[in-house]
Amino acid sequence: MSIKSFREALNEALWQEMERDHRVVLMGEDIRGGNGGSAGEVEAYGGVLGVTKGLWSRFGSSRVIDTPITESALLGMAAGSAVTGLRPVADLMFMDFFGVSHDMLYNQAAKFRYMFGGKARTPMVVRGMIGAGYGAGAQHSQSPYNIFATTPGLKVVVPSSPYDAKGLLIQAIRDDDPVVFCEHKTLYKLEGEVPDEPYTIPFGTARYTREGDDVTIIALAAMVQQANIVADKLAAEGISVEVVDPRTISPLDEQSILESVEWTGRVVIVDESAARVGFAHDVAALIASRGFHALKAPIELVTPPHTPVPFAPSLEQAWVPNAARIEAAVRKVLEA
Amino acid sequence: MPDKHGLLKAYRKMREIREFEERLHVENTTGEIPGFLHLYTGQEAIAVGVCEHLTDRDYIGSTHRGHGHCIAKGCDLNGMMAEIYGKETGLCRGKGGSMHIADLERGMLGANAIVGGAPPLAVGAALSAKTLETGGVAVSFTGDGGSNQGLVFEAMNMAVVLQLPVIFVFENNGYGEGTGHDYAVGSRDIAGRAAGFGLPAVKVDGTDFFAVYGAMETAVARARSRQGPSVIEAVAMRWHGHYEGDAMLYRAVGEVAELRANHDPLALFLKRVEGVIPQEDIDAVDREVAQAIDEAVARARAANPPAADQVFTDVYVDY
Amino acid sequence: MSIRPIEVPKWGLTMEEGTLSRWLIEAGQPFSKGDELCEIETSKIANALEAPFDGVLRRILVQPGVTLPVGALLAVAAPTEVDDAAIDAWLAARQGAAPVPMSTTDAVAPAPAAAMPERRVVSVNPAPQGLPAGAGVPAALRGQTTDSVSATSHALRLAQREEIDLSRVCGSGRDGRISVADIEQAVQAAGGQLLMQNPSRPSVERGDDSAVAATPIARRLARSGGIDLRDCRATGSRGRVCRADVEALMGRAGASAAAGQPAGQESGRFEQPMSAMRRTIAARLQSSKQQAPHYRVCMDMDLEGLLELKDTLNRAAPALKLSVNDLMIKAAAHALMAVPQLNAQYDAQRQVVTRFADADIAVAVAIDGGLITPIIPAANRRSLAEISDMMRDLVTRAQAGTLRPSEFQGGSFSISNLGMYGVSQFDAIINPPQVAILAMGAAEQRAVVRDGEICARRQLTVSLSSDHRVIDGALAATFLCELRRLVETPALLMV
Amino acid sequence: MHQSYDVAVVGAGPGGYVAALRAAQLGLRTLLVERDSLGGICLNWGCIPTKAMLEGAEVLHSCREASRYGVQVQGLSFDIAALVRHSRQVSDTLVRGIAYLLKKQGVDVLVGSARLSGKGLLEVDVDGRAQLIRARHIVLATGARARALPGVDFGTPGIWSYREALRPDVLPQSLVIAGSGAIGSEFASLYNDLGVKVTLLERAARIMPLEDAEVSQFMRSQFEARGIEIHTGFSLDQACATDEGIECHLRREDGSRQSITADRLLLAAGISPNVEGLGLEQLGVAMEQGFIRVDCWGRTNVAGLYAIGDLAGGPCLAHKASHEAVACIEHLAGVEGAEPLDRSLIPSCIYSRPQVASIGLTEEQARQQGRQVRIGRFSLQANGKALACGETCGFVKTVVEADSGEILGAHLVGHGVTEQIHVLALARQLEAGDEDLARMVFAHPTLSESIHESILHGLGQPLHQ
Repeated sequence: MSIKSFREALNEALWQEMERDHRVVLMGEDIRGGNGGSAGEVEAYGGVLGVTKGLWSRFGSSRVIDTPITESALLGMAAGSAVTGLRPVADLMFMDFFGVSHDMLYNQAAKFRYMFGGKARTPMVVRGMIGAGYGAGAQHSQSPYNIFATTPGLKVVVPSSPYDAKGLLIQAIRDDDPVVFCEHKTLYKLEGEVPDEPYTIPFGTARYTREGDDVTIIALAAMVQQANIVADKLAAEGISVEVVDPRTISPLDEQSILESVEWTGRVVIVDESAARVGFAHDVAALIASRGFHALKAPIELVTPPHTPVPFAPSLEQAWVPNAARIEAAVRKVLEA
Repeated sequence: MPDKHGLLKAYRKMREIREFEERLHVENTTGEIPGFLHLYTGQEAIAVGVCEHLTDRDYIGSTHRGHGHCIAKGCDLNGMMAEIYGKETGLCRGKGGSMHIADLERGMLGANAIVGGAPPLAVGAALSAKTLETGGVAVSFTGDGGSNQGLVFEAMNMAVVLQLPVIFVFENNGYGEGTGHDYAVGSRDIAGRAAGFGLPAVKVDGTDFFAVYGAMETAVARARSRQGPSVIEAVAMRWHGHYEGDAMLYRAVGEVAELRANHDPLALFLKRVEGVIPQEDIDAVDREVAQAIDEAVARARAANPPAADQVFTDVYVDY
Repeated sequence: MSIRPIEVPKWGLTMEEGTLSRWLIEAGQPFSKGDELCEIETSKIANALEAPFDGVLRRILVQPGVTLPVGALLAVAAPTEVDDAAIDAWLAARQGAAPVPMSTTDAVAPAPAAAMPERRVVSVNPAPQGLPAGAGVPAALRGQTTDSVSATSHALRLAQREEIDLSRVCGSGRDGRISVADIEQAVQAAGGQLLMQNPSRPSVERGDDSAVAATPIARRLARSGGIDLRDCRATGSRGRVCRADVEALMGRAGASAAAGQPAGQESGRFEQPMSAMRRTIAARLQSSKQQAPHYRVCMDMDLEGLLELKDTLNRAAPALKLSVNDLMIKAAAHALMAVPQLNAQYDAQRQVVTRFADADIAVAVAIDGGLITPIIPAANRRSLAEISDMMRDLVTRAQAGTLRPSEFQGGSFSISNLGMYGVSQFDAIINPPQVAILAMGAAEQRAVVRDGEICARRQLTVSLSSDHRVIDGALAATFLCELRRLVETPALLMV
Repeated sequence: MHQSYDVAVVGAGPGGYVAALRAAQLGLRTLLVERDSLGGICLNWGCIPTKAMLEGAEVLHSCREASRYGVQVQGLSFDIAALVRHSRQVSDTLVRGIAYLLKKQGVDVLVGSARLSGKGLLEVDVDGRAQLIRARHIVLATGARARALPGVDFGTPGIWSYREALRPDVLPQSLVIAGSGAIGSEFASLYNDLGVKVTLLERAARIMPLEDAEVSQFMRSQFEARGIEIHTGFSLDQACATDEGIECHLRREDGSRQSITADRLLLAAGISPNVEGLGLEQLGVAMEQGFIRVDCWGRTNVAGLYAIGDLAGGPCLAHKASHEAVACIEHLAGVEGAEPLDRSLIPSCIYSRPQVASIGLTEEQARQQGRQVRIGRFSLQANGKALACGETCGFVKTVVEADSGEILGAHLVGHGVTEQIHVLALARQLEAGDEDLARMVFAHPTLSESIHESILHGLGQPLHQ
């Protein structure tokens, strides 16, 4: 057990899984970087934010495959190799780029097993960054995990801590289904205790990052950190907040969500994905249909507005949900 | 050039495809078959000419017009027919249908209803073969319509970049749905365009089994010897419409009749093997194939549809 | 880490105990998951206990022939690197789960009586602090949950709060994960009930809706309908909750409540479904009669002195209206102080006897359609006047059905009196988890021999039913002797 | 009959029978003991039969006044025997109703005289045979009777209590009534209407001494206008039968004497509780000014013994007894939300002509308590409905606490005020203030509008005066 950053935890997970299983290959643009450059055989990037650093040096070009900027072929190659025996981990870099490649995930990988009568396995992982906060603009700041979660056949992981990141990534690699692994870019520097040995976290098990009696906050990724801030602040006022991090939104731990709602009767859902038809709306519908009797107040949603992610920091700060908005929502449900 | 035994085997495959498709053309009118049917008649020599070089460790990715590829790659006729009928005994247990017949044990990665879907997947299969050193190769079938898709270009580029053992077969059957090849393929030259990605590309007569067979022989040899990917464009007009029920208003009167008379791949094949294979052997194959197709239809019709609870199974390996 | 228990398994819903037939492996031997460890017989089957995990059998705690309840500890498994001291510590930590064979009550060790002054409970084995917790959990499910069980956070919390061993609960979730609903279902299936209440602010305040502005009618309606005014909209004038608001909420609540069907009735024959009270009485007393080995000890007592005392006191003070029953409660309470082993509760599941510093005496009261046992708490510390006033109040409110649960649940000893019906003597069934009950007949004039002379004296016959698992005959007799001493020298009650 | 009861009630008046009904409703085994007839004085000799008689007088009065409305009544005659018969019938009907209710609730009824023979023990003399009853709780509700005065013997022919006054064979020529409380005033009004020469004696300085002084003053002038002779500040020393009738010797506070002779003397100078023969002394039951001392729940100092109604102190009103009965039983049965009776919420009514009704404090009492009050008044002469009915005699007076707006008291005189008083009783119960009543919509035209006007007057916002 030692303190590691979110980024280090991911790197360690990849490293350990590649050591364990020769079928695990990484592919993506600049996961090594430097191919074909005049500097010769170097690792120029190790992933644009350094998650795959060092892996090429250890495992070589046949298992750490730098690709052209060719998302369709990347995901197609991942899907085709997964269904024929490899366990690829494809790095989409920014999840926003799913748009140019989505057929291979949406129509191919996600459907193989079902469409082929259960005879196919597609053990692939698609990693990518999500989230606003870095001034990356409208095409590099989105959190489209809600879109992946609508597709049956895909599993969608949205970790919020270094510990979860490692355990969930190892689980994703070992999982025999296609997994979309969403890494919030503002979390890479987040540090936490992470065991040195490999471990897995089963999908569909939520974690309560805070336990409480008065209000349930359901949040993902960076929003979990914001929710924790609110919970700790309100605890000082005697308001006891439970923070539920579903960790995977497909499969979704409905039980843990509903049990918390049953317990507190008041719910705030924080979701960076969308102002409409997002993860928050899905969970709200779940609670409304199966936990309505427990509700003491209307469900409160904290989402971005229905706009693209703006660029200017002042606008972006106004766009992304934060602790202040979550706190206001908690107070609102408490007063209702 | 295959030996006598190989020729008879190739003929049997082509005959199976022909009988299978023509029988579906008839059976489809009973209304028992759900969904769309895209028939392969007229292109038999391409599928068989390519797949005669492949074994079960090799993979093919197919198109929505995939029955011929399936049969050529060795898929079970009964399983295919039942799948097309949407029965639980189908190769995909009734969950795939005509456009998604797959048999991974035979190296058949699935018919693919997304036009241009197969090449990237074949690249992936080739990566597996290369990384796991199976000695296998991967083949993608794409139509002239699919040849224009961006992801097909991406796949060819990737295959060249990574030097993967993959062969991209473009079946130019003259039409993408109802739009002619001469209109939609801007350069009017699929092979020539492909060559620009930096890989060998040849154009052959797709109604000529021996032409296809020969081109594939070269391409497979390259792939297996780690010399990288190749492209084959094979031209063979389809006899039926884009889908069953297509009125084919885009085709000139007499075009199909002319094809049947002068460009029948089976007839052309038989002409080439006259004297090499005894007629009674041919007749025996014809009889046996007709029987096999009869049986496949009868079995498919008699089979049970999948139970309703099967709708929920096979989404995930584990969830 | 990973010291793990080997426990009596639950084979089938009805299994409550098993007898260890023989061990199939020896202490010190390693075993793998699925290996047969020992043979256990139940009333229905004899079967081998398969190892639920890999391990080394470190300590065998139960020898063949011993009968234990489901969940009781049979042995301890731990890796060889775990030392004996760690196992001892683990066993000590596993409160009260030490194997106490059912057949030998003598084995109850004279343990250090760790007094807990605020509760005034003295326990043979340290009792869990939160006595109300786990009250509705059947013994078959009680225990500690090991950390290897897969369960939701709330399920784990609930298990900890209610002292439920989750290894005895079937999980219905993914990979057998246990949910709160699974626990509720298991508890119900085993005949128990859980009170699911979030003790947070809304529940604590529930019922206190006095701060809500409401019309008098709305307030009254809400009170009678069990509606919390804070749940109502306030559409009335000046922002008040009005009648319509309360009724709107009632309508929603009422719509889901199904109308009861009248009981089937044929000519000359009437079917009457058992009332909830009847069912509870039936279940409790049947289980007591079946599980507790009852035996009775009877004794006659001379009542002259006690009756005289009663009349004297009643004459002297208007505020006193003492009955024989009141005096007997007081006498029994004093006798229980002298023989505290009877002033106890027995938890068969955990094999723990809890003794109480005060005598909380439950008195059986017949009411319409059943009976109820209101309690005089700490009767040993109360004056006769207090006992008498409390009894009159409790009995009246028992009839009117206005007792609160805290007034009739629990108790450390029971008295049942049928003297007013002229009954000479009868036997009563122990009121579990208590261990004894005193049955009183009528005070009767009887011809007795005193100093060699036959004379008429008012006499009373009492019969003490005791649970032989906990109370032996001599102890029961000792209690009755002490009771008789107090009854026949009633001035002692004043001391 | 059970051997023992949870509750035994002695006396079946409006306190006792209500106590028995409530106890039985709550599931308690209940016995009701009555030595005479169910319903007690109220139903048999008090509230109800007097109202029947008064209604007769009212009708007679209306007939006399009929010509004002153009109704000509000729050959008007009055038969006192027929009115008495009607009155008795009303009582009988109600008594039968009580018997039915008790039976329906499962109350055992025992007719006989009860005596406490020990704690929780009743000895009931049923037709000379003693029956022993055991009860966990015993509620005494034996009520009260007309108070005898020293020197005045109820046995003397011509000296009446209310019983005789309710069933005269013939109408007397003249009647002296000692006491001008509710009973005395009602009989004064009744017999005056029936044409009897009535003299009303009151020891206090004003008639209806428990009412607001303005009411007393108004009623005195009304009574005197009708020809009732009133002597206040006189006490009745002695009364004896002479040939001319009953000779009453009166004495003033200053010692001066006077005597009046009339056909009949009606004693209505208060009541005495029926405490005798109950065995209270043996049990050591504590008393207070002749009544049984009880707490707010009716509990005496003796364990398991309770007293309610007149026996437990005034005001001696049937509705007060009934309320005490319910509070007592609910408390001993542990009913959640049981509340003791708040005596300031009890309305009192005098069914004279005009009627008097009041609740709460008089103006004098309020001021004595040091409260700042605003007084509202309204005369029925300005009320449309009263004018239309020809019932303009009367007024409303409201006593309101200045700072809180609480209706401390209300005093109504006039036609039908015994019904109207409940508007104010309701206001007190629900703690509606005068501003709430000012906002309340009163139907027009009604006599009740006078209440509205009085409240408005108190607030300084009068509309019609």
